[in-house]
Order: sequence, then C-alpha cells, then structure tokens
Amino acid sequence: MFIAAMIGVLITMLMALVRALSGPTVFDRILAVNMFGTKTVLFIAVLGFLSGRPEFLDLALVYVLINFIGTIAILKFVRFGKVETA
Amino acid sequence: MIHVVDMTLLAFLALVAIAITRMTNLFATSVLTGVYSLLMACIFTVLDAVDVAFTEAAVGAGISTVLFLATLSLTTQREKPQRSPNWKALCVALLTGGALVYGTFDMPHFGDPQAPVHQHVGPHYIGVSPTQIGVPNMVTSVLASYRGYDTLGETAVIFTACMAVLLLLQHEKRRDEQSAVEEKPDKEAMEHAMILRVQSKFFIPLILLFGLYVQFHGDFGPGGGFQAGVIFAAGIILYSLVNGLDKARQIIPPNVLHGLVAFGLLLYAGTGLASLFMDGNFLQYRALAEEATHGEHIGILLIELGVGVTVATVMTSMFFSFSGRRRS
Amino acid sequence: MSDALGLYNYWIAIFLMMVGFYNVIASGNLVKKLIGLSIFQTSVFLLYITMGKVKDGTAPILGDGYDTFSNPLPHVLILTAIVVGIATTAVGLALVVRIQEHFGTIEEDELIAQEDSP
Amino acid sequence: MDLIVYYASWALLSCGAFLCAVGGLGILRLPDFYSRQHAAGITDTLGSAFVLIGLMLQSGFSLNAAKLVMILIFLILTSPVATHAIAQAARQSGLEPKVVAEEDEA
Repeated sequence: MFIAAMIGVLITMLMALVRALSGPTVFDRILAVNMFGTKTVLFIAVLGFLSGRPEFLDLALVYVLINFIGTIAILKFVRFGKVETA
Repeated sequence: MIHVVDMTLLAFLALVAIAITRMTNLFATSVLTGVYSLLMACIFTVLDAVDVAFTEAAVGAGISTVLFLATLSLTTQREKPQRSPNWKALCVALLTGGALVYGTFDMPHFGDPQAPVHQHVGPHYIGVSPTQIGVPNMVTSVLASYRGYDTLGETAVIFTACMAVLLLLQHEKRRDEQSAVEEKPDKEAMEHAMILRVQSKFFIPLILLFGLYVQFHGDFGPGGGFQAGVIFAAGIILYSLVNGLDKARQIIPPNVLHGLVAFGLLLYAGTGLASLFMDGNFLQYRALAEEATHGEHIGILLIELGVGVTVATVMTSMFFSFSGRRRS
Repeated sequence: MSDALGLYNYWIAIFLMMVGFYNVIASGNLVKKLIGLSIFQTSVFLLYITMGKVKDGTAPILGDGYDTFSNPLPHVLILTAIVVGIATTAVGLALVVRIQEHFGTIEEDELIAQEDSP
Repeated sequence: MDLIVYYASWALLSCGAFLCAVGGLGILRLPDFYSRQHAAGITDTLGSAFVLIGLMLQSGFSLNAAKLVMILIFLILTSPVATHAIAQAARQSGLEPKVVAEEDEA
C-alpha cells in the first residue's frame, strides 16, 4: 500500500522535474519547483511509514516551510530583479 | 524497496546536476540548485541521516538559494555563452572520475556492517552514549558532548565567515541607504501582495514556534541548534521578503544582531569555561551538576542554545547585508 | 542485487563530484563556479552519509524496538560541514559582489583582460 | 472497525497517489503556463491531503497523527498562496495566456 503511494509520488516528482528542466518560461520552472517541493514533503511522510519508523515527520514540516520561503524569495527576485522570463 | 528508492533519487540528482551544468541562465540555475538540495535531503533521509537531511533542507534549499538569488540581483543573470564544451576540462574531469571509480572497487559495499567505518569509534558511541549521556538522539550527544571541541571550532568558523561577509558588504552602506530612502521609500515591500502579507502574519509565528520546538527537541528527535538556527533565520528572512528590509531592520537592529552573533559563541565557550572552573576539563559537562548525566543535559542544552543563537543571527545578518546592498 | 549494485552510491557521488569539478574549471562565470563548488561539496556529503549507512539499520535515535543503528559519526561531521559550507559560500558570494562592483563583470576572461590592460 | 480504517486508508492513499500522478502528467502535457497551474493545484492540495489523511488513519491517535495534521495545515496555508503568487507574478510580468482563436466567438 505504501509502495503504491511511494511510486505515485516518485512518478510525479519525475514529471515535475522534467518540467523544471525544460522550462520554457521562468514561471513554468518556478511552478514545477514548487510542486516538486510539495512532493518531497509527501515523499518524506510516506517514506517514514514505508521504512517502519514514522517518527521523523518534523522533517516534512521543515520542507513545507523552506519550500514556501524559497518560492517567495524567487518570486520577489522575479518581480524586482528584472528577470528575463524566457 | 529502500534500495530502489535510493537509486531513483540518485538518478534524479544526476539529471539535475547535468542540467545545472548545461544551462547558461544563472537564475534558472539557482532555482535548480534548490531542487538539487531538496533531492539530496531526501536521499539523506533514505540513508537514515535524518539530522543531516534536516540541515540540508533548511540550509541548501532555503538559505543558499536566497543568497545565490541575492547575489544575482546584484550582478548578472546570464553566463557568457561558451564555445562548445571545454574539452580540456572535460578530459581532466573524466580522467579523475575514472581513477576515482577504479578506487571504489576496493570500497566496502553499500550498507555493509563489516565496513571499516563501523569498527572503530562509531559502535563505541552507539554503545556508550545512551547510559553515559542519557540523550536518545545519538547525533546530538556526539555533536555536543563527545565532539564538543569540534563543534566549537565549527561555530567559530561560522562566526568568522559572518565577520568576513560584513566586512566585505557593509562598506559604504550609510551613503547608499540614505540615497535609497530618499528615492523610493519602501520599494522592497510587496505592498500589493495582500494575500501574501495576511498569510505571512499567521505563518511567521508558526515558523518561529517550530524553530523553538526544533531547538529544544533536539535531544529526543532530529533537530538541534544548527537546524533551529536556520529555521529561525528563515522566518526572519520571510518577514523581510514580505514587509521589506527596513521594517525587518527596525525589529532586529543590526547592532543587537551583531551582538547576538558574538553572544552565541561566547555562551558556548563560557559553558566550557564554567565546567573548567567546576573541577572538570574544558567542555566536560558532567562537572556542571552533582549527577553526571544531569550535568551533560545542562551542558548540551546551553551549547545547543549558543549554536542556535549564533547560526540564526549569522544567517540573518548575512541575508541583511546581501539584500541591503543596492545595485551599483 | 546489493552485490552487483553495491557501489552505485559511490559512483553517483563521484559523478556529481566531477560535474562540480567541471563547472569549477570550465566555467568562466564566478557565480557558476561557486555553484559547481557547492555541488562538489554535496557530493562529499553524499559519500560520507553513504558510508555511515548500515544495512537494516535505522536512524541513530533511540526508540523502542530498534537495535541496529546507522553510524552517527559521519552524520555529525556532515551536519556541521553543511552549515560551515553555506557560511563559506556566502563569503565567496560576497567577494563576487565586490568584484562585480569594482570591475563591472564577473566573467573570468574579461577580468583577466582588464587586469592586463593598464 | 480496524478493517474499515485499513481499507479507507488504502483507498485514500491510492486515490492521492493517482491524483498526484495525474497532476504530474498535467504539468508535463498541458500547453501553457496558466493551464499547467491547474494541474499543479490538484496535486498540491487534494492529492497531498488524500495521502496525508490516509497516513493519519494508519498511524491512529498518536503524536505522528498530530504532526501529519500540522503538515496538512502548513500545506493548506502555503501552497495556494505560493501558486497565487506565481500566477500574479507571471501576469504582471506580461506573460499572456495561450488562447485558441475560435473561443472569441463565444
């Protein structure tokens, strides 16, 4: 059961990764990276149960926080840094 | 199963690394380094290093991305395109890599319990630490107690790096700030991002609370001073991203910040000196209380606090000095 | 399977190290060089953590019903190394910012050209 | 009772994994940025929520479940805001949605 969830998450990670690598606009990349971050949160949560020691969910919390802050920082930079969007 | 997950993630990691090399848009590259760090942190979790994953996620994906972006906003975003791959460099890299791969054939295989690494001090720490230190998280007990000197040195390195960044970037600050304030009062603030501002009002206290939890829960689960410091700094960085640097500077004035940088290190060293005065050796916490494990607990609490304060303030003041600098 | 692929982690670590190495020596852009340097750094972290892993082990935190733990020592070394790594990277970035302000470029060949011309 | 919880969590987990995969496919295949955003929205909120609630049922009434609730709250607080901020930034930077010509008649 956890294996099914894990496979789903991993496949999604791969697809988000491909989008992050291929672009084409900067915003596609940012969107994909943000989604990738959310998937890593799920990954950590599922991994804990899969490996039989689900005590380390604190990690997933950090991922949520950092992912959000990272996205906001990137967006702020886009807004004020005159990014070439292509 | 874990093996397969590990391999998949490592393959992703290699993919990202190649993409980083091939891209010339430095902005996209910095965004990808964030992904790279998140992936690396996932791999650390798979390999049982939860504390390390904690730190890598907070530092690599958070602070490091922010610092790279801040640098890019002060410099340029596009790398000068290069003629084809640099064959000489590629050859050197391939040769070195080949030699290293050849070297791995003598390495112990993945997860081998008989590997030389697991024969010396590691098992000793695992065996002795639960009774000698009495802290469930062995990483914390090794970090803070057995290898306390080492960690003191690392904290001093961070302190020094902060000094270096401040010396490099605070220069000419006053004139810049004055002219900037006159021109555009609060250009940095995301005034129009209403939703973000309202949300961050709820969210930032949660981050800081979580930082405190990580700080004081580090004896029992993954966490400790290094991680908590970074999370705390991340909260402050989010505040200044949303509300502008000037407001953040009003809340934490730079001189208080710089004082705290030194305070954390001094607290660490002071704990060491205190144990020296109480008939122990330097950083021998068991001297701090009647009972040995009790003393260890007090010592670990104090030095983790010192580390946390130093790391949080160092990261914050580095961020302030990068983003406080106007583009020339 | 672990026999045939027991060295896979090391190979990826070496691969990443070489990617970072290539970036450091081949790229002319100073920021890109620093990114390469941090890739190099993380590959070393990966190597250490891989060596710390014990088969069927769990994270080195005491708990009911767990008696095989991975080696905590590499974890400690790398934990502090990560934070020190970001501190040193920050110093590097600060230097890059100052170079940009002074010379107006962060491309290595242009910098050398400026140095050579009086 | 245990069996019901077991099957419920099984269903939620597979549903969540399916939604995640569909969202992943969407972000890969949809034609432009704004439509991809819808795909990302599915995985970020509904997919994650299903997976996390499925895990909560697995862990029962414990500290782990509380932590999972915290993760869910954090995700619900951050993810839509981040998506909104990305869309707003894209719009303000002048990225136009891809519009098919026939739609003008409607």
